[in-house]
Amino acid sequence: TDTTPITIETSLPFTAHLCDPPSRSVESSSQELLDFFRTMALMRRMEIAADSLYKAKLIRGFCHLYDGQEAVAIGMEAAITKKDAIITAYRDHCIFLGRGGSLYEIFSELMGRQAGCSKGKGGSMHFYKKESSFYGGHGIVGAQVPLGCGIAFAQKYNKEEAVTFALYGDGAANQGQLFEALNISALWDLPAILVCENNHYGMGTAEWRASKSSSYYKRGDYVPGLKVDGMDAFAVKQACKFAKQHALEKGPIILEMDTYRYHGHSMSDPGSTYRTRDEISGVRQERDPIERIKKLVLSHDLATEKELKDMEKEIRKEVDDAIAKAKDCPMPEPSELFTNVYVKGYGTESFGPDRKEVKASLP
Amino acid sequence: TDTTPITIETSLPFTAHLCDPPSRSVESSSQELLDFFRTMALMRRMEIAADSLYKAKLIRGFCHLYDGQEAVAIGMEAAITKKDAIITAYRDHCIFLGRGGSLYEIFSELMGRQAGCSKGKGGSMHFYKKESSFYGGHGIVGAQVPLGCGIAFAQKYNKEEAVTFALYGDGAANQGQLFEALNISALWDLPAILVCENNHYGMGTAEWRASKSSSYYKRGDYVPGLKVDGMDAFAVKQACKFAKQHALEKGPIILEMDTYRYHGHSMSDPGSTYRTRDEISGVRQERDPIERIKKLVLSHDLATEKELKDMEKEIRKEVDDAIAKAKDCPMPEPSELFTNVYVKGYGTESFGPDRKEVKASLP
Amino acid sequence: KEMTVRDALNSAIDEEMSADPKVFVMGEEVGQYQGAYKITKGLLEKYGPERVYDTPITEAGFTGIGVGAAYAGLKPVVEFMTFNFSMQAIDHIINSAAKSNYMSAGQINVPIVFRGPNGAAAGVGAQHSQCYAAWYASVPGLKVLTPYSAEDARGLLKAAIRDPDPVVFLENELLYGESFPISEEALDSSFCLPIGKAKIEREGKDVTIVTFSKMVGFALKAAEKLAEEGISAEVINLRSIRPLDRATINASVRKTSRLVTVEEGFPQHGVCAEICASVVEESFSYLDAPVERIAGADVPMPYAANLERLALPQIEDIVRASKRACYRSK
Amino acid sequence: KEMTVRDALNSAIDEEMSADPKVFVMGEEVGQYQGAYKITKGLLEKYGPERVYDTPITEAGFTGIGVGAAYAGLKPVVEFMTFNFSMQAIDHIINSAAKSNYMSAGQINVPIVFRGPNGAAAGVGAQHSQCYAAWYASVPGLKVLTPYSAEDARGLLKAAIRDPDPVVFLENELLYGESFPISEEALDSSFCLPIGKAKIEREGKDVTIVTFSKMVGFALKAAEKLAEEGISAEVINLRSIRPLDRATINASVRKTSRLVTVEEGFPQHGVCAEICASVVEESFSYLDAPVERIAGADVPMPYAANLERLALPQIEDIVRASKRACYRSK
Ligand SMILES: Cc1ncc(C[n+]2csc(CCOP(=O)(O)OP(=O)(O)O)c2C)c(N)n1
Ligand SMILES: Cc1ncc(C[n+]2csc(CCOP(=O)(O)OP(=O)(O)O)c2C)c(N)n1
Ligand SMILES: [Mg+2]
Ligand SMILES: [Mg+2]
Repeated sequence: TDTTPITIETSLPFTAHLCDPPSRSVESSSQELLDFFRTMALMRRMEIAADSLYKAKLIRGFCHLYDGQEAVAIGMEAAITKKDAIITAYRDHCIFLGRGGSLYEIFSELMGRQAGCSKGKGGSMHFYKKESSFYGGHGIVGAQVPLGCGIAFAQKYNKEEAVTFALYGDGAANQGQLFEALNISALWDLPAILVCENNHYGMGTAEWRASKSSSYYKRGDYVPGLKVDGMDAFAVKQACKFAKQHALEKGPIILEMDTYRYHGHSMSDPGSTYRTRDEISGVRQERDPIERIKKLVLSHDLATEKELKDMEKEIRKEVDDAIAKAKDCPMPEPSELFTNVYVKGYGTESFGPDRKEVKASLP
Repeated sequence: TDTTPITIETSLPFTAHLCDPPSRSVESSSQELLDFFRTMALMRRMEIAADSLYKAKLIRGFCHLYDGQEAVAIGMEAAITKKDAIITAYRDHCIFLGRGGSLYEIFSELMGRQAGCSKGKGGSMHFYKKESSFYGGHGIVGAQVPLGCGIAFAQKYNKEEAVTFALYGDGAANQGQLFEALNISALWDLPAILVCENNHYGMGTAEWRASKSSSYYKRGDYVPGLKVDGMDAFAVKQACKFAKQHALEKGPIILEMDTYRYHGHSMSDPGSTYRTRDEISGVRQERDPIERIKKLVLSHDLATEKELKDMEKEIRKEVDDAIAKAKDCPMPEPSELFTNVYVKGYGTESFGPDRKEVKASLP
Repeated sequence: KEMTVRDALNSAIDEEMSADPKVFVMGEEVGQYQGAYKITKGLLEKYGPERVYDTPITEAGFTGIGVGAAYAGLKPVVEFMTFNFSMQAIDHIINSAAKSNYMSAGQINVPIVFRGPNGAAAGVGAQHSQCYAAWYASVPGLKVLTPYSAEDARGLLKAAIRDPDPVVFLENELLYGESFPISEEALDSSFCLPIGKAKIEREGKDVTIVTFSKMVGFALKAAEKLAEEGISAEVINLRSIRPLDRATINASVRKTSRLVTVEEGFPQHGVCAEICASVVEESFSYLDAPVERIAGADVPMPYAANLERLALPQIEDIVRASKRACYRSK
Repeated sequence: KEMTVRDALNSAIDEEMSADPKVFVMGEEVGQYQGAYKITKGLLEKYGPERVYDTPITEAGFTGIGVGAAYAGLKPVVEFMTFNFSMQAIDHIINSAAKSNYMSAGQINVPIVFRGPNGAAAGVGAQHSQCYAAWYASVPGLKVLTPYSAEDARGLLKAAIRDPDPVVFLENELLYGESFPISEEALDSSFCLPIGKAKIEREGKDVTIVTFSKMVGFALKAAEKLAEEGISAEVINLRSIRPLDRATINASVRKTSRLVTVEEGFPQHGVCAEICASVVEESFSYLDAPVERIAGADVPMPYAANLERLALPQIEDIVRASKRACYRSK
């Protein structure tokens, strides 16, 4: 692998609140650039495939796609280690992939199969990978932020020199529990990094209709913050590195990632009633996070257009294969209905809908 | 009554956040000065009497006293009308008195008697006087703030040109629902005035141990705020006047009242384990809100020391009489157990502990 | 004539808004987006932003504001996108809304409606599938309504909005699109159903099936199957969980001597348990068989389709339990 | 030897903190103030601020932080000053704590204890008197414990802290100062009581009285009075509401054929209702009389002393109901 150092300038300067912003020059390597391209393209392809599976009724319920926001997942992952923890909301497929999860686990979970990362019991919104410090996958808007601060609490308690990134949306940014958790984190100097993925809409509500102040990086008041171009993976990487250092030394910090979701909020939302098609295509043309990396790859002569096309073909096949395999995977055993309710069930009885017909002794 | 105008200078300048502070010169009159003295002395005496009644076991449960903080109740009331609404937490006796409630209703409620302002059903924390827009009396820390914003919502909805003052403590100031309500109030330009009565302790916790930033007047971030000497009734009056104007024209504003409670948090708290006796006596000597008014009365030759002493004697009698009367007042009728559960009970059955013995048809 | 539950709810709100200027609507996405499930469709356009409020995603804050507005005499209709999110605001529903009239000895009544989809939808997993009927219905000061049909939806929602007390109005997402026959009477803008009264959806003499919301449909289907086997089941649609119509339930059981209770929520301390207790208290000597209970499985809701099915009551569960109650095997 | 419930709780936390460095305490006023009810007295001094955390008055925030810490393997003991305030944090207890192990198929277990006084104290009014036993015990994924005596308090709290699952631990303020005899065994630091097992506090043969927490004391006093009148009552202290020890309850009822259930909380969908349902389901044919229920009155808690007394179960209510169950009048 080619690890020749490359320095890349972020597209935009950082805007800082109560801190000095990091440099715009980001250290990278040819390998990293190519990796960024590949992983982001994989994420994109995966989400598009999930869309099709949903339309084919193979995925049920809610399904929130991440396409458009890939640079956040990628840049964050590039700045940290697997000892650093991540927690997010329901838009969690790509974060899970970034933490080392496999396509097979993802598609199996989405289709409710045994091999799913939550054995089919969680569904789209509830992915986890504890071994690489990914704590989910949460369905209640805002709840993951105090939870993330709690993980940071444990890291500090255990003197682990690691930090936690708690991701939330611009809609979630108004949730009171976020302010409560921030105050406690600041009082206790927890290594918590609050990452506001500002994709400018919470479901169908534009940020300015939900937030009196949409300067999310400043909403911590007494907590420092940084506004970051969330469509630029290198800006994200730089900001996350900076934030990690800050969090370890001084406690919590907020990163506002200016980003965009191409899809509707979830599958029932066409995503086009509260914003114009022009707005969406404008972002695609001017700010697409993959295109940006692609241009860098080409301008640094790290690959040809052809090679990138081939890579994309490969990715497509990888995704198709994973889907095919997942489709073959069986649904969970009926007995799984009663597992994992508790770690220790003490052998007490649990019941199905007709308790005289279906009963289980909890392990 | 002597309504000769008098201008009084506030003890300290106001500190402003995102607004221009009001003038330090406050318009008053001899009558108002004397009224302030009388009402505050009455409040003080009433709370001391409640303390004794509690110790005599005539008051049960929680009982939160207001002595030390009287200037807030008085100054606020002097700036507004009874169409303007007030809502507060459990430390509500003096607010109720300020809104026109009687000592008899107060002591009756405290002792759980029929003539209580809540017919003995609410208790110390749950006083209300809807006819003069006093909405309670709430036991859950912070809950009264969104409720108050809701009352402000109704005022705006009904085009009433009135505002709502929602009072909360320095401890409550960290509650997430406060930030949620503030954001909504700012988005909707509600005439809500959030009054943080910063008495520097939430139960046994000093403000700096509970709040990373104890600049409560700035905690609204994008919402303007004013820091006020809450021991100076005229500063409070000026600030509330200013805030009312602001709220009607521009929406929410925060007033931080720098004040102090002399008593422990509630009756089980001696109030001396987490602060020094010196601190308490220092405030009493240097900042007591009644002493300040007394000095003004004397320096303006509105009454002699002797006249004020007589007034205090009168007040003492007034309080004693009300207590005697309240002690004679009977407890609620047993049938009251089942009234007021609903406005409309549709005649459905409700039950006592033994439903085969005690049943009621709800009116 | 037919009407969907969605249209029934929508028209009920519309009519009450038009009848009473104090009625207004608030919640997430209720205005410009027309409601996450389109229950509030068209209201923003018709009544404007002074009557229809899109809120930020801050349930505690906006619920508190709604309750405060009700203190001051307005009549808010507060939508929770689903009742799962009402947990963020539950303190206001219980402590600020349910208890105020009592604590103030009648000074502060709270004419508010909290509404939205409750219980299991399809494939939405553990955090989005809980039924809150038993929780809310345990609290004196609240009224808790659970419509099944379009007529229920219209009649109960209109009654809820007119009611001077706080009402928790539990809808079911999977019923929104269902069509039901609807009478002329029920279409009239004066139409209201009485709060606290159950409806006998089908008369029968061998066994009483008591349930609410979506499960009423299942119970009716079960009753048909039972009829084929010669068992005549009476199906009671509770409509109101609080007040609970103990009289109607007990009268039916005194007639049939057998009781099957059905709910989708968790079983322990659920609606079924209360119905059983009520019948045991009032009609013990009439019971010819143990009371049967069919409820959601005692586990968090799994996502996988097969497990989800196992976690929820099915028509055959109701049939089986009814036969057991009648001492018929298979 | 005697011990107060307060000392039992305090020593249980102390011993578990000393045994396991992952155990820590958090809550409002638990440190420097020694606890609003002094349950955590001395812990800050002994274990320092890295094990004992005073939190701001922000239940949602600190509960979420506690649950997050448990996700990461710590063992938080979270105090709610009273369980009334747990409503502000209930979403984290239900959605973040109870359901995580299931949703993650066993990846994220949540070894946390939520504890504090629950239910009615004396004269604290409607917002500070609610019992949450039935609500929490309805939720799969939670364990819900309700100690009565000092032995219960020690044995159950130690078991709760060691347990790998989320435990809701409901204490009673009015019991804190009560002294109970305590055995040497129960004083040993290895002492633990089994979760999910009820205790027969008094054996009897004529009627079974099932209850928990403070009402166990009332039931025992009622049993004494009943004994004077020749009725032998068996008193069951549930100790655990979830898992519910259906076996012990049913075995007792099969012996006595009569059941009286007692709780302080609201009656509808309460703990009593579930016990009734369980016995009707499993032991219907053994029942010789309707199941009797004694519970809190179906009203918000009034402040006035006389009304408060009428709103709560009294010993004479239990006696009366037991006699009714035995078909004895007066
Ligand atoms: C407490 C709560 N309220 C409402 C919802 C329904 N809901 C799910 S996602 C969402 C919008 C969130 O927007 P944002 O925080 O900006 O995140 P994004 O979806 O844009 O990533 C809403 C309202 C929920 N899941 N939880
Ligand atoms: C949500 C909630 N948590 C905890 C409590 C217990 N409690 C009552 S008052 C209080 C302290 C509040 O302090 P502050 O807001 O400063 O008001 P003050 O008493 O000083 O007026 C606490 C912790 C409560 N009533 N509600
Ligand atoms: Mg968003
Ligand atoms: Mg204070």
